[in-house]
Amino acid sequence: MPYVLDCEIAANDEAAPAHRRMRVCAPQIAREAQPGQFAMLQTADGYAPFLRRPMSFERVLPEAVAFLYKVEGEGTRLLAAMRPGQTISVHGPLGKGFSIDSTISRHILVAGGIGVAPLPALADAVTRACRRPPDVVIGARTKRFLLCGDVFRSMGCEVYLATDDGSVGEKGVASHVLERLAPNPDTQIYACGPMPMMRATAQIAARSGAACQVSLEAQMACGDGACLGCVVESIFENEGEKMVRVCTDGPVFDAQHIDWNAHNFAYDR
Amino acid sequence: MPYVLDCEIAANDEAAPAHRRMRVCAPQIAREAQPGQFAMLQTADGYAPFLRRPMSFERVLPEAVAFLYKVEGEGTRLLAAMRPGQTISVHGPLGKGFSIDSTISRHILVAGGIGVAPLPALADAVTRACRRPPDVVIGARTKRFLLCGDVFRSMGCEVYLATDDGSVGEKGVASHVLERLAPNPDTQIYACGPMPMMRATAQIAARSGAACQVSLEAQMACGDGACLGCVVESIFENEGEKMVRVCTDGPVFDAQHIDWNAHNFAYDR
Amino acid sequence: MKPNLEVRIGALRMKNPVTVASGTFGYGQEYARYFDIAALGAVTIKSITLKPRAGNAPPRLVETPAGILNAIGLQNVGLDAYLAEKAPFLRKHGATIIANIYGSQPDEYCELARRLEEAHAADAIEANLSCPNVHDAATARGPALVAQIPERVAEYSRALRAATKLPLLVKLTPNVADIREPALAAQEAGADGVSLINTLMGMAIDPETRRPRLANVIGGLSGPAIRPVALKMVWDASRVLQIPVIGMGGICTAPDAIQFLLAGANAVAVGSMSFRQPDAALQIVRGLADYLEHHQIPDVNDLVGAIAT
Amino acid sequence: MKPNLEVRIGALRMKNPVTVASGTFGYGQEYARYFDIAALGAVTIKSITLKPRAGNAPPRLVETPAGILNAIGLQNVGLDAYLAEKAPFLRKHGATIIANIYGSQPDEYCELARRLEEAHAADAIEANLSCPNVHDAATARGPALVAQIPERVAEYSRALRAATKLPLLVKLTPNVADIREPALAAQEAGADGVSLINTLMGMAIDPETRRPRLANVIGGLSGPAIRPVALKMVWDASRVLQIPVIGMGGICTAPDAIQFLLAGANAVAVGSMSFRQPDAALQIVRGLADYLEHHQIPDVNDLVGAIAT
Ligand SMILES: Cc1cc2nc3c(=O)[nH]c(=O)nc-3n(C[C@H](O)[C@H](O)[C@H](O)COP(=O)(O)OP(=O)(O)OC[C@H]3O[C@@H](n4cnc5c(N)ncnc54)[C@H](O)[C@@H]3O)c2cc1C
Ligand SMILES: Cc1cc2nc3c(=O)[nH]c(=O)nc-3n(C[C@H](O)[C@H](O)[C@H](O)COP(=O)(O)OP(=O)(O)OC[C@H]3O[C@@H](n4cnc5c(N)ncnc54)[C@H](O)[C@@H]3O)c2cc1C
Ligand SMILES: Cc1cc2nc3c(=O)[nH]c(=O)nc-3n(C[C@H](O)[C@H](O)[C@H](O)COP(=O)(O)O)c2cc1C
Ligand SMILES: Cc1cc2nc3c(=O)[nH]c(=O)nc-3n(C[C@H](O)[C@H](O)[C@H](O)COP(=O)(O)O)c2cc1C
Ligand code: FES
Ligand code: FES
Repeated sequence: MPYVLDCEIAANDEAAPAHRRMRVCAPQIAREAQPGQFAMLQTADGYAPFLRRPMSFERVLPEAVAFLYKVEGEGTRLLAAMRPGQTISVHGPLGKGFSIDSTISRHILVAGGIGVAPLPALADAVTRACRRPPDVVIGARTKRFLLCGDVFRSMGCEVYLATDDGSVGEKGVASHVLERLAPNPDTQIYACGPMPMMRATAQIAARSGAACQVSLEAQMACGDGACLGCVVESIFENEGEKMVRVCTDGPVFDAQHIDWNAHNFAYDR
Repeated sequence: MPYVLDCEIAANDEAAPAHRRMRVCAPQIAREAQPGQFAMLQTADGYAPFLRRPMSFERVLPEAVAFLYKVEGEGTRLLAAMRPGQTISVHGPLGKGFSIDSTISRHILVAGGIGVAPLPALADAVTRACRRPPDVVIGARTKRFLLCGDVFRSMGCEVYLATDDGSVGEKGVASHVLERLAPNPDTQIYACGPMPMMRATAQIAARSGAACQVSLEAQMACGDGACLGCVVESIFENEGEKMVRVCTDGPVFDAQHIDWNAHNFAYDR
Repeated sequence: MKPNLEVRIGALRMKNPVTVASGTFGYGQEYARYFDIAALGAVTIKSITLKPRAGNAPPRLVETPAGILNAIGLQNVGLDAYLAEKAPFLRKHGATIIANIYGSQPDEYCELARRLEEAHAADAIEANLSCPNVHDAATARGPALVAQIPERVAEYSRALRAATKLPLLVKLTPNVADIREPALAAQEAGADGVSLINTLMGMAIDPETRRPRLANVIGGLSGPAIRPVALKMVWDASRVLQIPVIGMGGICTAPDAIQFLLAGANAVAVGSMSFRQPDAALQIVRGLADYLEHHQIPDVNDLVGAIAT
Repeated sequence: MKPNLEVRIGALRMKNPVTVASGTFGYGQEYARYFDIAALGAVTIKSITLKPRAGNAPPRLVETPAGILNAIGLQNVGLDAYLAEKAPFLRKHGATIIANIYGSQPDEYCELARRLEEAHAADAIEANLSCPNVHDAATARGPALVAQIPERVAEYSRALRAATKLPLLVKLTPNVADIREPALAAQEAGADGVSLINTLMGMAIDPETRRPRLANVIGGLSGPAIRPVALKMVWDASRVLQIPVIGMGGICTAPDAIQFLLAGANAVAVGSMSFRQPDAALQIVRGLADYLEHHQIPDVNDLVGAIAT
């Protein structure tokens, strides 16, 4: 059940240039939050920005949750200016998170850019469910923006890196590394990142017969399934089923259910 | 010359319940600020509130200025939440301040409620110009809201108090106390407070032949004389002169120039 | 003494004057997780059409200062699914239902109204004649929405009036020169009330990609940004109408709702604010009751049109 | 290579496409304390009338979410004082002047235009046919502003066209069902451009006193709140017009201004934002130049209407 709570900020520190990590005390939310779910954070007391901002749970701790976020625009700039001790209104947990099938033997997490945000919580859960840490592929523009590598390594994950400029790891994108890891029908891929990277990942999964869950983003208003603002096109052709809501039908979807061709990449940032 | 500067907040502390004092480092502004002038403070990075909030200089210090403010609505609530070390955009000094005629022998400052805010700076200046601290009458609803008494006493002012409930000083309003102080043609009164109190003060001054300057308030947009939003009605009947701007023609006016009958008290808070 | 909160919109009784705006509260289910939706005066549902609709391509939303632009394009489950799945949920929870409907012809509106009435799946009908986001609304020169043309408002309202005995509300657009004209047209055609306002047409562009932010190019503006515009239209319309007005547009708090009542609205709807604060409408019901008690006003209807001018 | 910023509105040359909105920049003097006002494409002055006007009773301003409601009521110094005191200041500082004028009859507009032209006290005329705050604009049933009635827009524009050789801009109201109608009427009557938009009519009430927040009851809404509405109207109008559009409404930053250019405005005006940031218009000129350089666009005119749809 989602809550709307005023929570105390415990920490809000830089994680990389223009990337920060905020930890908020939220025992009820922490009790229920699942990897891949998210919360809507209110960024201002006044009405500009009016809408809350969706943020995935990076970690779910005993009494707290952590968010890892990129400073993009007005809302995240305001988040970045908040200080420990201040309160923030948190609405969550929301959405459908990742599902973990422990009968599958290989689990690979693939992240592009800030898409890494929900994966530490997922790696935790996979490790617990499968009694083995998953493999993780992290892609970023350049070394400075590679996030969470240490976090995954400390969980015992095998971590593969890729950067656009080759400043660390493989030169190229995360999906190339994934291909090299040779997923097969007994592999579960979990991906989060820019749409082109997720489409490429979905194609690799389809070709190799691996299962693939993707966590999508969309502009959201309610987070509750009410406004129908956050939809993406699914493969279902029926008028009533065509548009699926990222906030409640997702944000995690089976990659096979998304109509990757319908997606209009011209609108992605 | 007014500046628009990002200034560091040096302090922002409670002065009374729902009243605070903010000190900001602003050397250029402090160098030019005159008692009775004000600054427009930006209260939010986002556009709600969109407009800056006018605040009088309570004190003009060597490198800083202080504001004394009452938490009224959204803007002042946001001011109240700011912390030392943060920056605030300050636009000022603005307006026409008090003028001090040192040939007049008696100077009486009269404050109602938060109207006391500009008077410490004025008391300082009167003391310097006349080589004698002025008398000060402070009125408030009740004892807890009586502000700056100690500040004036420490300057050597004679301080007279009045509260609506008689919890300290005389029971009644500041203008009653003023009347008892028997102003005469060799008295300069300076008043700031709610409009009914200022009208009463203006009448006492008129009857007694004392000079009287009042510092008025009005909803402001620009603070620069451009929007014509902040006007009050003067006694001048010419269409082009009837409406005077609180921001640039004032906020300090000769009480005789204000048309107290035209003022619509129904709109005062 | 507890003040009376009940209001009537024609034959519709609302236990308090607070409903939600169509399209901002789903079919009630989404928000029943947060509070008892029967505590509202009514639940106004997302516009339904005869057949399910997929709506417009994404992106459908963009935020603007103190507002939201949306171009959902009336995605909805369609009448059959509403009757089978949504109405029973609302009935089970004891909600009073204002069923908002959309059609491309008077006939479609009438069929929707008739079938809703037959199935007892609505306590009132709200005819959305003012959605800026559907392409039936052609964009040639000249006004494009039914609600922009008083004669068409009259035509649609008359047809609906003949088709149903349910209380009939007509929802109008602010994109007109004078809101009194379509409002009077609705009244003369037999509507029991008008709902003011739908979203204002608007647009936003991404300077970097040069593309419109919405795939639909234009959208409807809602949220606190439009509140002053909505309030003015409620004031204008209510002074010439004999029938009630449901006021909406940027209502976020009880003081906002009270402004609309004072301006002449008999009830109010909370829209975009539910996105920010899921129980906003309930908080407004409570705030309204507190206001009445504090000011010792025995009946909320005493506030209606009680602006002091 | 420095990109070209110069634009033309009919015979008016502006060194860049950024002016200020009438009534938000006084007569330039107020802001000359902050920056060189000749660095703007033009200075648009507060509406002047033949005789000085005291304007409406206070309170005249109230803030709303991301916006301002104003009911100044055209307080101004009058033509004579403008010619004697204000124009010489603007000329001395080298500003290009767009003189915004208001009258209650076509005759008054024509006399204002003629005398401004004679005195070389304007480089262009902007006829304000759309002020919501003056009581000449009666409030009986039916639209009340000249700019709400295309035939009257044509009549006023034709008269002005005959009266002056100066570039003629006609300023329109957003309170219409279809902005293209008055815009085309202005064009057909010989205007050199249209200015879009004036404020949206709005209202606010104090729930505690039950009084309207403005003594005038209603006012005009400006500021970022209305930006999406303004942008949509600029887009609508510019696609059917042959003459230029000056876009305004909530422009605060260079990216905002670029949105208007992309939507089809040939120039933009910065209004309420100057209240918050006195040098906002200058910052927008700079931001625009940076954007062009960064995107290697040689001429600002290449942006006009260049939305990708
Ligand atoms: C389910 C979900 C989970 C997310 N988790 C995270 C996370 O853990 N960490 C993180 O850094 N970001 C996350 N995001 C993205 C994050 O919500 C946006 O970056 C944020 O809302 C931008 O707000 P802003 O005010 O700073 O930027 P704005 O000024 O609003 O926008 C800046 C840019 O971001 C785009 N944008 C704005 N909101 C969204 C949105 N909701 N989704 C996609 N793009 C958007 C805008 O179109 C614009 O291009 C998530 C988004 C969703 C939908
Ligand atoms: C020249 C000048 C100097 C001032 N100096 C001080 C000062 O030193 N200390 C202090 O506490 N206050 C001062 N004020 C008043 C102060 O500006 C307002 O209290 C403040 O703007 C309220 O902002 P808000 O957002 O908190 O309240 P809002 O929510 O904006 O308003 C709360 C109430 O205050 C009224 N109000 C809002 N703005 C103003 C305004 N500019 N003038 C008068 N009433 C207003 C509103 O109508 C409303 O009734 C001064 C005002 C002026 C014009
Ligand atoms: C996301 C969204 C979807 C909407 N869908 C509908 C709809 O289906 N039918 C309708 O009549 N109005 C619809 N509206 C308009 C609202 O009912 C309401 O008239 C408008 O949003 C103004 O109220 P607000 O400012 O409180 O949101 C929608 C508004 C939003 C924001
Ligand atoms: C305080 C104020 C005064 C205004 N006075 C005038 C005026 O005298 N003549 C006019 O044509 N427009 C006037 N306007 C309208 C503006 O020129 C502009 O059209 C409108 O404010 C929208 O732009 P903005 O949102 O950037 O402010 C005024 C606006 C404001 C806020
Ligand atoms: S954000 Fe409203 S339906 Fe998804
Ligand atoms: S605040 Fe704009 S003229 Fe005074």
